[in-house]
Amino acid sequence: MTGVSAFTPSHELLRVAGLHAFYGESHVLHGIDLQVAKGELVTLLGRNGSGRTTTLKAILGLVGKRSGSVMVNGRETIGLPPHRIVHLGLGYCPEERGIFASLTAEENLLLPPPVTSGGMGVDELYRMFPNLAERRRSPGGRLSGGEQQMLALARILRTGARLLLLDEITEGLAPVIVQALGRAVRALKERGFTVVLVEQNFRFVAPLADRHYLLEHGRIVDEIPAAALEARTEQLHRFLGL
Amino acid sequence: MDDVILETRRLTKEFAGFVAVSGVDLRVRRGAIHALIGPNGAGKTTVFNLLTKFLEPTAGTIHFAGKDITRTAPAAVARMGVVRSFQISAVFPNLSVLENVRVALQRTLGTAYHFWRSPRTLQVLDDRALELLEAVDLAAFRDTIAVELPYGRKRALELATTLALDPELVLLDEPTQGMGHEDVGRVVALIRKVAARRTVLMVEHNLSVVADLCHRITVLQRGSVLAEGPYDEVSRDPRVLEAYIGGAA
Amino acid sequence: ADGKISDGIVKIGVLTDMTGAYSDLAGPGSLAAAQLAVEDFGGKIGNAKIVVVSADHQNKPDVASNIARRWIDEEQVDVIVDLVSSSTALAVMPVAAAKKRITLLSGPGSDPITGEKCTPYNVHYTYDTYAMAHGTGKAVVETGGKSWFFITADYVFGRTLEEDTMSVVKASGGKVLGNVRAPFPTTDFSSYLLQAQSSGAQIIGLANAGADTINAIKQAHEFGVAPKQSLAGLLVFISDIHSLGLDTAKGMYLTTAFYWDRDDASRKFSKRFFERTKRMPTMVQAGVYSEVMHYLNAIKATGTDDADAVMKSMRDTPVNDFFAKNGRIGPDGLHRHDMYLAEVKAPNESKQPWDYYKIVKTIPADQAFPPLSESKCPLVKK
Amino acid sequence: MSRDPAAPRADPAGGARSGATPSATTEPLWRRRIFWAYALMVVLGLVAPYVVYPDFAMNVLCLALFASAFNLLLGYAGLLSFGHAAFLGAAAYAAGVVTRDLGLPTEAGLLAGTAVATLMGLVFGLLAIRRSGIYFAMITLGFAQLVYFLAVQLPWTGGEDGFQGIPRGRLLGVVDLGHSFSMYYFTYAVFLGGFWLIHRTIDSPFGHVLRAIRENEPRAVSLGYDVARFKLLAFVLSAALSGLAGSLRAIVNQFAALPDLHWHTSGSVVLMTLLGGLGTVMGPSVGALLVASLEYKLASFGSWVAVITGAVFVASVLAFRRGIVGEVRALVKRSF
Amino acid sequence: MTQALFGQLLLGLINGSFYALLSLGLAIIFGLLNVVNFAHGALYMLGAFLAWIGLTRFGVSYWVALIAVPLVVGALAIGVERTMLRRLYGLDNLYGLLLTFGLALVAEGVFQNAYGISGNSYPVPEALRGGVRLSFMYLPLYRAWVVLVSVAVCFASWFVIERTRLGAYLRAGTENPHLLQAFGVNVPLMFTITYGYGAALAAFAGVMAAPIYQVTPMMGSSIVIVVFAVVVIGGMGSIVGSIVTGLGLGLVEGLTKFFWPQAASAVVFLVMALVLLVRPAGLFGRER
Ligand SMILES: Nc1ncnc2c1ncn2[C@@H]1O[C@H](COP(=O)(O)OP(=O)(O)OP(=O)(O)O)[C@@H](O)[C@H]1O
Ligand SMILES: Nc1ncnc2c1ncn2[C@@H]1O[C@H](COP(=O)(O)OP(=O)(O)OP(=O)(O)O)[C@@H](O)[C@H]1O
Ligand SMILES: [Mg+2]
Ligand SMILES: [Mg+2]
Repeated sequence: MTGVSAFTPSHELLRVAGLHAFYGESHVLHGIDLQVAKGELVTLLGRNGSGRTTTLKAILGLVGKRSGSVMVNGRETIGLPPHRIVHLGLGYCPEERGIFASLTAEENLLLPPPVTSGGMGVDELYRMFPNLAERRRSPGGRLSGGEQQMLALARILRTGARLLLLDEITEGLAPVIVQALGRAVRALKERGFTVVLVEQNFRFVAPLADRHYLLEHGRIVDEIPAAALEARTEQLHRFLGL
Repeated sequence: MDDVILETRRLTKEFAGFVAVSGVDLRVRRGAIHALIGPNGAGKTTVFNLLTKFLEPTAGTIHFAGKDITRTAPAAVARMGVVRSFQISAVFPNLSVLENVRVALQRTLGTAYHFWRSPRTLQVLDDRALELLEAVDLAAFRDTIAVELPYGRKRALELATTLALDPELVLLDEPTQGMGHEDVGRVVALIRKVAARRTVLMVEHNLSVVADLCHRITVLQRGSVLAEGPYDEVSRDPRVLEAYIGGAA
Repeated sequence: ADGKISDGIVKIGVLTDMTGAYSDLAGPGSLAAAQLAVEDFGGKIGNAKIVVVSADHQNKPDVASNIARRWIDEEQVDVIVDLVSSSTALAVMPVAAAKKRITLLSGPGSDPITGEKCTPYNVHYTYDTYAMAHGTGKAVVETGGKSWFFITADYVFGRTLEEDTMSVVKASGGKVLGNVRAPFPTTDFSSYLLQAQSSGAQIIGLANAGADTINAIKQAHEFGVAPKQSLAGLLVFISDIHSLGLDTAKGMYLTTAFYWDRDDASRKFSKRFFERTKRMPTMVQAGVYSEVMHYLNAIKATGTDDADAVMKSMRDTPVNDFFAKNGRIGPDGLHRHDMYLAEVKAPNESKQPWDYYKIVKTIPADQAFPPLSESKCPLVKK
Repeated sequence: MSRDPAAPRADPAGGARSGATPSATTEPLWRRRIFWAYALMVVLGLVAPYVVYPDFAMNVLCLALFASAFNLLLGYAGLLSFGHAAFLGAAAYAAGVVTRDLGLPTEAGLLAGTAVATLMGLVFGLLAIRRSGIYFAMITLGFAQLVYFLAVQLPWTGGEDGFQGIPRGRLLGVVDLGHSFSMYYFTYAVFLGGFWLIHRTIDSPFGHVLRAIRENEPRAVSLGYDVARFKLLAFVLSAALSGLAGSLRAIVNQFAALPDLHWHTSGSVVLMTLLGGLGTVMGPSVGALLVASLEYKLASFGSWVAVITGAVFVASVLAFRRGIVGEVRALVKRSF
Repeated sequence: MTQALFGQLLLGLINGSFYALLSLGLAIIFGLLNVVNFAHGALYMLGAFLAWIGLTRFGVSYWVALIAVPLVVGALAIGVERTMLRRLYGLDNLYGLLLTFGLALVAEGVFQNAYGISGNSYPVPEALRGGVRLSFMYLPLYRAWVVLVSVAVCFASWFVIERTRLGAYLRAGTENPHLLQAFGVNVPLMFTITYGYGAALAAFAGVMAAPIYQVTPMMGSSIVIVVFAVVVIGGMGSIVGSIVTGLGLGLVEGLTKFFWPQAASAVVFLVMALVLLVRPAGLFGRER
């Protein structure tokens, strides 16, 4: 396990406190508290509908209504519109991939404006995901599910975001690709990216993560550091219904 | 039982110069659970779309139960007994669970165009609809509006709706995608139950599900068939290992 | 007047287009004209008060006939005035006639109003298509415009106007070099004008109305039709000229039933009208004043508001006022009176606001309007 | 906004959907409410000519039928036609030709008008039904314009004069419809018939499939339903009933005229439906009553009809999309 | 005969350039905001009217109006977008259509009440008076100007949308505005500007039209339906489609006016029916 332990008082990149979120009239998050240090990789685990996606969206301000506190790099963002929050260095890879169907693969890749300097270059990304290079001129909507997933990840790596919010990036992908993604995420971590990962695929995240938050019904119910994982696997499996 | 229910010959689909499916010969035996796997973009969904006529093939033929269906309209293909599910869940969101299933059953009454008939004439279907809901553990939700169901239940509802048509051939596109583990188990059991009386062709990335369920596997890569055979054989094929499964599976 | 006036009130309903396509040539101005007439009459006949009500029919015949029915059944309206746009007029006439109420039309021009569709309780007061066609056609040929090309709005009104004018032009010794039927409505007339120009005709007859006429005139100016060719507008109101401006419209021929600056009487009325509305009256609005006056005089003369008696009196009495000379209302309801051929002045000839026309010719009533013997109205005994 | 087919589609019927269409088997309470609503409507209709002006009431009934037919298409099949005036108007002319020029009885006029509209619905539908959403709206608008231009130009329509002098005739050759009251009750009977048919259609086996198609079209296809045909049938039904309304109106008013065919009429039927409550059974009728009253009342006020109509449009889109009936229903549901 | 034909084609092109300008604005607004802007005709009318009011009340010249009026109308439209249209995003696009339809009624009604129906004349600007006598026709200078300017404006707009980054944002924003915003793009602002620009284009066309057509409150409502048909034929939302089809239909209409004038106003709709039979998504439209 590389990286920083959960309790090292390193620079804190994200601090969420008492976050509530609503879709219309339904109250989905009931006071989420979590912290992510710089260079850390944490996961949000939980069953379907436990509110993991919503947590990511709420951090970005993409839910109907939210309250509480979300500090990014020491800055309170609760009152900011999403496009301002992102410029604090966030990158978001959404659950349904969010590829723009009418833009070509390459236009999709080039679309997000840089949020900091130091994003990866297009060539580098094409080397990382060769399928994309091949399909660069196709409309995004015509890409296969897996191609779209790769594109969605590549897209935010280009912007120079240092805090990545990734939602189910292995969803619907062939095992080879999942492995490739695993390598990619590890590489990112080594380069100092901070990652919040939402995953179903526990096998995928277990070797990568520093810490795990467990969510249930819109609340954080537990926190498991990587070191304690072995000991608590049984409990975790029960929790996730594995 | 070497009875082929679905057969494609040289099935090909081009999109503006890009060949998504090229010369696929697929033979699905009656009563089998047949899996179509392959890396992303291999053309699996496209093959499904061709089989159900949501797309027109560029070349090649499709035969179902001995009949050439290459030029048949999508709804007609469905009426012949080829019914599909979608990669993204497909329910009628604002109908109740019962109504979802009933809409599928309704076709059997032959009154779908009868705009002058009373809704009461549909009540005869309720028993059968409940039976189907029972089979997928949804009977308790009969009056819930479908959109309010959790994801896994939606897939179950979709399956019930598919079964309502009593199809000969069921096409399932990633039936376990996006499901929690408990739901996966339920769906696998369900598919097995379903397959007892019919043929299933499914696309699936979850190899444990494939290994568990499927009698025969076709691996697609870049639009062509890479390998075909039973799971054990295919999963050891070095080409498949390289192109799809990877080292660690 | 000894209580022979039903319910002791004479109620005049001005039913017109307050906002739509005809609101400038009729509309609020028609209402003002009717009110002026009532004031001038003294506001009373004997003990009976005269009241004016008004409504906007929005050019929709269903709205018009509904209002007419309600007015007659529930509000005891005695006479319905103006009814600009022939579809509303034709819709209201039978409703009123069935209930023995009088309609005094000033705005519409359609011939069937006093032809196949005539009613015994209707007066068609100001102009009709025939008058416009015959007036302009004959008079222009006589002043030297021998060869014609028509730009015609392709619907019943336009075609009637075109055919009538053509036959008059031919009968008066002119030639028709061609025509083009433009869909109605049309905003761009350039290609039709091009065809008219290449025909080489002296006169381009515009068998259309309203916005179509205005755009055609405007674009004729743009494409340099003058001075080689002149326009003849077959249905043009002074409000149209006002909005076009003299520079654009100059030199055009048109027929009108009324021009404000024709004599002292017309000037006197028009000044007062202008004070009210800040516009000079169109022939339709002047017609409304005149017909209301004629109607009130008939009640006064007969002492009753009974429709049959009033109609008889109106027919028997000739009209001679600032509006009409030698006016007579026939059994078909058509008011035959003198019409005038006018030429639009050039900007330098115009001395004051609204000084737009030179009256070139007076067209006597018997030439302007169809003779009774040719009437298609079943009420006319031949 | 999103074109992702998986995204929940924004719902043109607003709150009309969830719960508004209970499974017929489970809610006797709902049935009873509908019964009372019907009863109230029937009674109101019976006494109406004694309260309001019969000719006005007849026009409202015709418009209400028109709007209900339109609602069948928009509210239940999710298809916005912006050319429905074509059916109303063409049927009116057809009824006029049959009764005035051919001298056939009133009933024949209604049949002819309905038949013409049905046929037109079939032709337009075959061409337009392949597209949905805004395309469909624009295409129907285009076709309606064609019909309008035809009516302007054809010699027998009377062009701008309108098609005047349509006789009301006698019902079954006996009852004189020239009389306001007999005409009213005849109109009312036709209205009730049409209204009942629409209501029945919505709830029928056909209506159920239609709703399923609106909810998820590819899924309906994969269940073996030929969706184009269902939409076409809905379109033709709606056209036919609009035609019935149009021919009835021609006989009531005794003329047919160009404004019936104008695209403003197509807009106005949308307004009625929206104002009353899209996708509700009663809404369109309420809306028709309101819009007609508005036009009627504003007539004596003079000049601001267009402005006020426009403002009502804006207000109902911004503030109460569910329409009057929809809002009332939501209110009732919330408070119980 | 061929000479006359030339003339007709040229005139057709001139009309076509109006269609192109208007349909371009409509297509942009539809393509990006998914709003069918029924108020487009009213904005066109507003453009012409403001030019006229400017000239007669304040002595604002044509040249100033050509720039200023689109700005004013654009600003007005931005107000509409901020206060009303914005609240309808995410709903069925039917509501946008109905809202703008209502707004069009209001605008036309207000101007009718204020200025009457017959309208007013706007003089051709001094510098563009007169014309040239070509071998086949007399071409007013002003009309030549109209074609040149419209084509230039259309091309510039097309370039921005299809070939620049801003354009890519706009197209992406149509599909999934929330996500685009999650990438750090100020989407609400983008939408506002887009609507303002589309409206400004309409107003620009209005100013251009003022010297040719009578400036009346209803001038937009007759043209807007034709322009809708143009957009449908071109393929809704397709920028190239709307420009090419606009010009092309102008030509077709020109020919019809020559060979079969009665059908001139119907021909657009006939073409629409034909095109949709063969290509349901329109000439340049993508099947969705
Ligand atoms: N747009 C929405 N409107 C209303 N409720 C929503 C919406 N999106 C999610 N929810 C509800 O919020 C809850 C949390 O959803 P969320 O998507 O965050 O779950 P998740 O943990 O990411 O699960 P999944 O595995 O399904 O992605 C669920 O109950 C869901 O039904
Ligand atoms: N309509 C289309 N136009 C152009 N290309 C298409 C179209 N549909 C699919 N493709 C391309 O065809 C290839 C096969 O796509 P398909 O969706 O069938 O893949 P798949 O095997 O289902 O992949 P996944 O497992 O990721 O869903 C992909 O490269 C895709 O980009
Ligand atoms: Mg999720
Ligand atoms: Mg797929």
